[in-house]
Amino acid sequence: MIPGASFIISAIFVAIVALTVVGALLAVMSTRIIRSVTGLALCCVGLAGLYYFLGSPFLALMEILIYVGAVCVTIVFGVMLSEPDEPDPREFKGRELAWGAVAIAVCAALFWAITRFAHAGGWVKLPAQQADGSVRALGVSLLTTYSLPFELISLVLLVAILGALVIARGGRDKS
Amino acid sequence: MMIAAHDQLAVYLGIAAFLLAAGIYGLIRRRTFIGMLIAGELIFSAAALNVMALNRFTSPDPSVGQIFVLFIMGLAAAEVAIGLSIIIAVYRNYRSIHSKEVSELEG
Amino acid sequence: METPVDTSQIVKFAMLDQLLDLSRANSLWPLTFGLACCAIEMMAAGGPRFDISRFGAEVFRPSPRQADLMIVAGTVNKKMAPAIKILYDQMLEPKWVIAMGNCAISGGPFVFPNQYAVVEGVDKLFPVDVYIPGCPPRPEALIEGILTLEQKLTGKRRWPVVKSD
Amino acid sequence: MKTDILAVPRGFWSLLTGMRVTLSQFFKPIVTVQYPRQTLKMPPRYRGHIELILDPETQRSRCTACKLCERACPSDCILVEGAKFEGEKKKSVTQYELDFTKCSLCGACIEACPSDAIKFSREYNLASTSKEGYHYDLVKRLAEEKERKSL
Amino acid sequence: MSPTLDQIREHFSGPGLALSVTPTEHAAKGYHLDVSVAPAGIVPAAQALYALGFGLDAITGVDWIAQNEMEVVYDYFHPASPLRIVVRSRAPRDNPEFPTLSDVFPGARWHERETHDFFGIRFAGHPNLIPLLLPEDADYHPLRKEGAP
Amino acid sequence: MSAPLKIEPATGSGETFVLNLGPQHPAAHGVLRVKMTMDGEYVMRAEPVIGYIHRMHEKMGENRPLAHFLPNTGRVDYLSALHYNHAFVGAVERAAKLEVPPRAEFIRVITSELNRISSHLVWWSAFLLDLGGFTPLLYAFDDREKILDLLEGLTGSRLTYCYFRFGGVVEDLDPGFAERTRKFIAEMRPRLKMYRQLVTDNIILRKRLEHIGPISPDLCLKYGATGPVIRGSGVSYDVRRAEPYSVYSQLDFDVPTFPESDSMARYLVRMEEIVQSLRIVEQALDKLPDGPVLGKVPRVLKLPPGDYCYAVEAARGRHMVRIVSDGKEAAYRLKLRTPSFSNLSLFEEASKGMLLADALALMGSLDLVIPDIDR
Amino acid sequence: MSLLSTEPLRLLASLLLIIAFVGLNAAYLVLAERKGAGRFQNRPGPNEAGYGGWLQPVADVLKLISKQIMVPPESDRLLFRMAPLVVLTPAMMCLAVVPFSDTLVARNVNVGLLMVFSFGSINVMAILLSGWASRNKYAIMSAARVVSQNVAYEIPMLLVVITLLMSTGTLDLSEIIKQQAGGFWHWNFFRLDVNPLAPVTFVIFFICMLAEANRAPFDMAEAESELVAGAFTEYAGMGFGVFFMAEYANIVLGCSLATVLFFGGWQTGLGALPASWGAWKVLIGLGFFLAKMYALVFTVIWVRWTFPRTQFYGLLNLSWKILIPISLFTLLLSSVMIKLFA
Repeated sequence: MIPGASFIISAIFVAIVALTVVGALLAVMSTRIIRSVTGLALCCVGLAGLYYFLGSPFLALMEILIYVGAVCVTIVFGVMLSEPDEPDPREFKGRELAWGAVAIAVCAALFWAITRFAHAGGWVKLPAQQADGSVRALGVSLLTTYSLPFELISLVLLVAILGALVIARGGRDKS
Repeated sequence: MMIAAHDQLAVYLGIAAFLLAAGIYGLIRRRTFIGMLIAGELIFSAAALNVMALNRFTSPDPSVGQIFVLFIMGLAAAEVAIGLSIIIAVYRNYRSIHSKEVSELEG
Repeated sequence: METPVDTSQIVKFAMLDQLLDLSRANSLWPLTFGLACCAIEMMAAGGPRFDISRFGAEVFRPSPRQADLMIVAGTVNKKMAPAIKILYDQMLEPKWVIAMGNCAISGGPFVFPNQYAVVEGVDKLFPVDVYIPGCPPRPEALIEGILTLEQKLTGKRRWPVVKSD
Repeated sequence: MKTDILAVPRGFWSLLTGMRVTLSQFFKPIVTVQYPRQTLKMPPRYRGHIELILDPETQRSRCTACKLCERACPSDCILVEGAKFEGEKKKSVTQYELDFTKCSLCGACIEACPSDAIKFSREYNLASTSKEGYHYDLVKRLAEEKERKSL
Repeated sequence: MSPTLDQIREHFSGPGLALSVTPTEHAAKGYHLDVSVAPAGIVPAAQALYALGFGLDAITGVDWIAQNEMEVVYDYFHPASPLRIVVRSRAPRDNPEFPTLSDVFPGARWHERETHDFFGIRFAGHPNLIPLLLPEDADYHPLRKEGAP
Repeated sequence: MSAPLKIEPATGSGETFVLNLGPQHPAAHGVLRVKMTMDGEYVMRAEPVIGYIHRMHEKMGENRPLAHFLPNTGRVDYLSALHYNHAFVGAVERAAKLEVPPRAEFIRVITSELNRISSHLVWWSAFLLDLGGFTPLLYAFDDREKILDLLEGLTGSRLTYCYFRFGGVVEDLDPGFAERTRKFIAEMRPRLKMYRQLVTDNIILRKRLEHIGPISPDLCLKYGATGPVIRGSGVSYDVRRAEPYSVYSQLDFDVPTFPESDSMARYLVRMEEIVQSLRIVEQALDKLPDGPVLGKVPRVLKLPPGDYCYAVEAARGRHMVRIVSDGKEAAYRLKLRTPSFSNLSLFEEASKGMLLADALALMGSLDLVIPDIDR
Repeated sequence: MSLLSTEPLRLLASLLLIIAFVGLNAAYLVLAERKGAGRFQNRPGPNEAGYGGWLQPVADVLKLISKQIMVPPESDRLLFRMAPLVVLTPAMMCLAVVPFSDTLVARNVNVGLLMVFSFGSINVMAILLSGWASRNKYAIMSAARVVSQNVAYEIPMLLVVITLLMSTGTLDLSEIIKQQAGGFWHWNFFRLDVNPLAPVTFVIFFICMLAEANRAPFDMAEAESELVAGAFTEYAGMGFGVFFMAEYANIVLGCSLATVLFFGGWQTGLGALPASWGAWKVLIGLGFFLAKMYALVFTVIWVRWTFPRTQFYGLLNLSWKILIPISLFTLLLSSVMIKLFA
């Protein structure tokens, strides 16, 4: 290993975490809806990086493919069709602060719990897994152990597609 | 050997918690359906990240978590499709997707 | 609209300035913008017989934001004048204008006492760098105009001067 | 149905035919006349701006300042003045100004000229950074031409 | 299919429809029939010609300043037969108003707008008689013979 | 009789928006502005706004002596300048009862038809440019240069010819013109075959034009659309046949019509017209008589009072010049009836409910020259 | 840490190399396109800037850089500036997994193919953003078109790739190339025994690639005659230049992918090279790879200068009514063949 490699890796990790956090903040804080979609996309790219660090390049790529390539694009399309910008946030200043405080409180509580739990050695840390990112194992278990959920998910997707079609078309009062 | 940040479960859980909080905040704060949908996606992501992290550090089988996350992604995609179609249908009828206005128009 | 940046103020190095001028002169992207008869000769100049692309000037950009050169090819009338002014303003610095044809230079044959429609020369609307007379000028004249513009930019002419017989 | 299915390969074939055409052009020589390096020869009837003809016998213009061209011009771009010099039967031109920026190259002046004193020049590649140069003083140009010829 | 000249003349021979119907030499004038109508007769004439299969060629105005009248000239062509009809009508110059043809020939809308641009002739019933060729705020009628616009 | 088109303001349903095409837009072929009310990609209403290159031709016709107006005619529709020359000198000759020598008439026909070909080639290339095909433009311009060479050798100019005169033409054919023209015709025919292979048969082009923008014969009559537009609706109307002028009655040619009425039909009409024009030029060269090219014309030309029309089949359709004379040197009223004006006026009705790309294809198939509309 | 490369520096270096490759490619492919267009049209193309026009890209780039920078006042400034960055990165990331020759690959990922597709999907997002951020009607229409088009063409593209994957059984690009070793009849394009419609598969792939890269005849995004300059209408100077670059980077990527998937990547097609040639083998492989890739790039240029643009709905119809059925059919056919004969 080249000296400094671990430093570079850490730097990359920090950058990815920053991307996730900034993306999430952008997604919920910005007034313009198109920016929050962009925030979501950034956040998903960051998440993909996290999945990569968690030993699953496959998931990382799927995250990008599904979230950035499909979900975000679909949402932008929805934005184009209805063009919704958030109402002026100043109207809700008071409530805004209140809910912000609640969110911070939840966040803080969770952080506290996690840190306490971690310090208490709550998790049994296993040795690093043999995760080579191979898709084969994934595929095999999808078609054996998890075949029922797999089928269910495909059913859900099918129903979702059909439902989306029916709902979106049904709303059209004039043809 | 120094333990790098990316090798710690708590870091991932912390990020997931942050995403969850952000998602909840957005869900409450947003006035439009699309904004809520985005916040919802964040919550999904938080869950997925949690599952993945726990799987990576505590489970012997590497594929369980991945499959779970895949399912979550599938559900999220389905949710977005349905959600958007509802939004478009609502927009067609009410010319607005602000949740408050829509509920007022109903009454 | 932001104020145009005078790049020569930022870049003080003579060498670099010259290099930039040379680059600009060799990459004049005209605005896709034809008015009348001369526009056809402008197209002909892009055609295979004359091929304006040899000077890197065949990239006709339909958006004024990406264009460097406005070739006013034809008559400008009073109804069109505000629109053409907007187009000129939308182009970004550095930008140049070629008035192609007699109409663009002075209103050409459409000028008569008490005329009510024609702008008598586009230089009344915005500064013009090169004038190409003719009704319409031949495509060679347009190419010559681009060479003249290059000469104006870089201060020297890289091509032989053609004397008509 | 059958025609629908056949339409796909047929359409594809038409695309291939088109590509064959462009490819065959790819290998043909270029037709460009690369202007400043190569030039086209203007035809004898080419119409540039007008010019006074230098009469090879008398070494001066044949123009008698009859102003027919001035009157024939649709766009009023010609201004002729003449004067009668001592010992000459006809007037001769002292001033012949052409505002080329208004000219439409119709040739009416040349057709109107009774003494064949003007012709179309063959300048086809004019371009300049100022428009003042297109107000030609044809008498001066004639004098310059005479000087060039005599050299 | 295609109408003959006599048929058309017959159409205009009814009382009150045309003021005068003059056959002309095509070689000398460029049209076959010169019909003069009162402003009220413009639309019936157009309807009759449309029923016979004629198309609207052009509408133009003429400013007869000496007679203090404004004339509008309607040209019709026939796609199948070599026939060209001219219908003309006059109104006093200080109040030039004619009925619009746009209900019979929608193509007349532009011609009428142009004629309004040039002469200030009004066409009653025209859906939007705004300047066509002149700038939107133009208040002059350049082809009127009073002189400069 | 169909119901007339109602003009109504675009309703503010919220889903439509106004797209302002032009006055500078690549598909507008000059300075045409089209106010398009769009519903997504669909054109709800497309209202052409013209006058951006109005050049007062009619005013000049009344201010200038007839001979001084002649150069203007070549600038109304610069792509078929000679037809416009022809209509104007024809009207003057008709009014003044001038004799035109037969050789001049044949030369007029030859040059006019060459001009028609070059005009159609420009249309073809510009149309394909609208459709996104760039290379055909270059091929067509290459062929067009050959025609321009022929005409430049003859007339001295490339585009805005001022070649016809009252009573004939300025100058006789230049030496070698006939041979060069025959050579050009021989070269042009294989090129047309190439055009067909490259473009006309192309599936993408066919998909883009077939069944797009139908214009019924009735619509043509209501709006006065002529030329390839009406012939593309299956109506065999051609001024060269309907009101034979010059020596067209002595020449054998077909008037191509296509009953499909769509953009493809108009496309095919023009392509076929190029073939017919080549035929006409060939015949006219064969029949070209000897003799003078300019008849006797009085020095100061004054027309007898009256109202005179002369129509020609220009490249875009019926072009008519009406001269109302009061016996003076200049016309009392000069009306130019231009084909593009009428052809464009039907665009608003014909483009209703079309996709933007199709509407632009329809506009291209009308073959517009904007100064011809605005005059 | 087996997943994180042990050599991040090497990765950085190769990224730099790729950026240089993409930049040079973009610049000189523009020149090649302009000169190629000239040749197709019987004219020389740019030839006055430098000897034979070789400095033309330099002039263009310098000019674009020195052009005034302006963000339109109505636009969304942040997104407007971000879009050019977003559009270029995915193509570069994808090129990192393309094996240009034996062992000459920036980062061999065993899910390389998936990586190309997932990052490729970001491209849509970028054009969408640029179009939306410009707040220009043409740009927004163009953005909407791009989305429908790319979504429609991703499906047949994935279907034909899946058809291929059934026979290769791996997502690893290097592995896919190694499977095509030997004579050229081992290339997937000629593997009629596995997929009798293999050439059709390639044609579909090629068409989809053109559509995904927004190239003529599918250049809906920048349909000049309709939408002025489409999503890029408001971009000027280098911002526009980056979109230009990204277009060519996408073409290079698409053609590289086609080379890898169908034409054996760096395989010579003449059988294995002698082992004694050592490092030369890598270079020869690179040569073959580039030759095949640029031949495909030439075809892309050739197609552009031949056809008119398709109409938008015709384009969607082509995908939904022709390409998807055919690719589904090839998928079925090929799975049957594999089940029966393999």
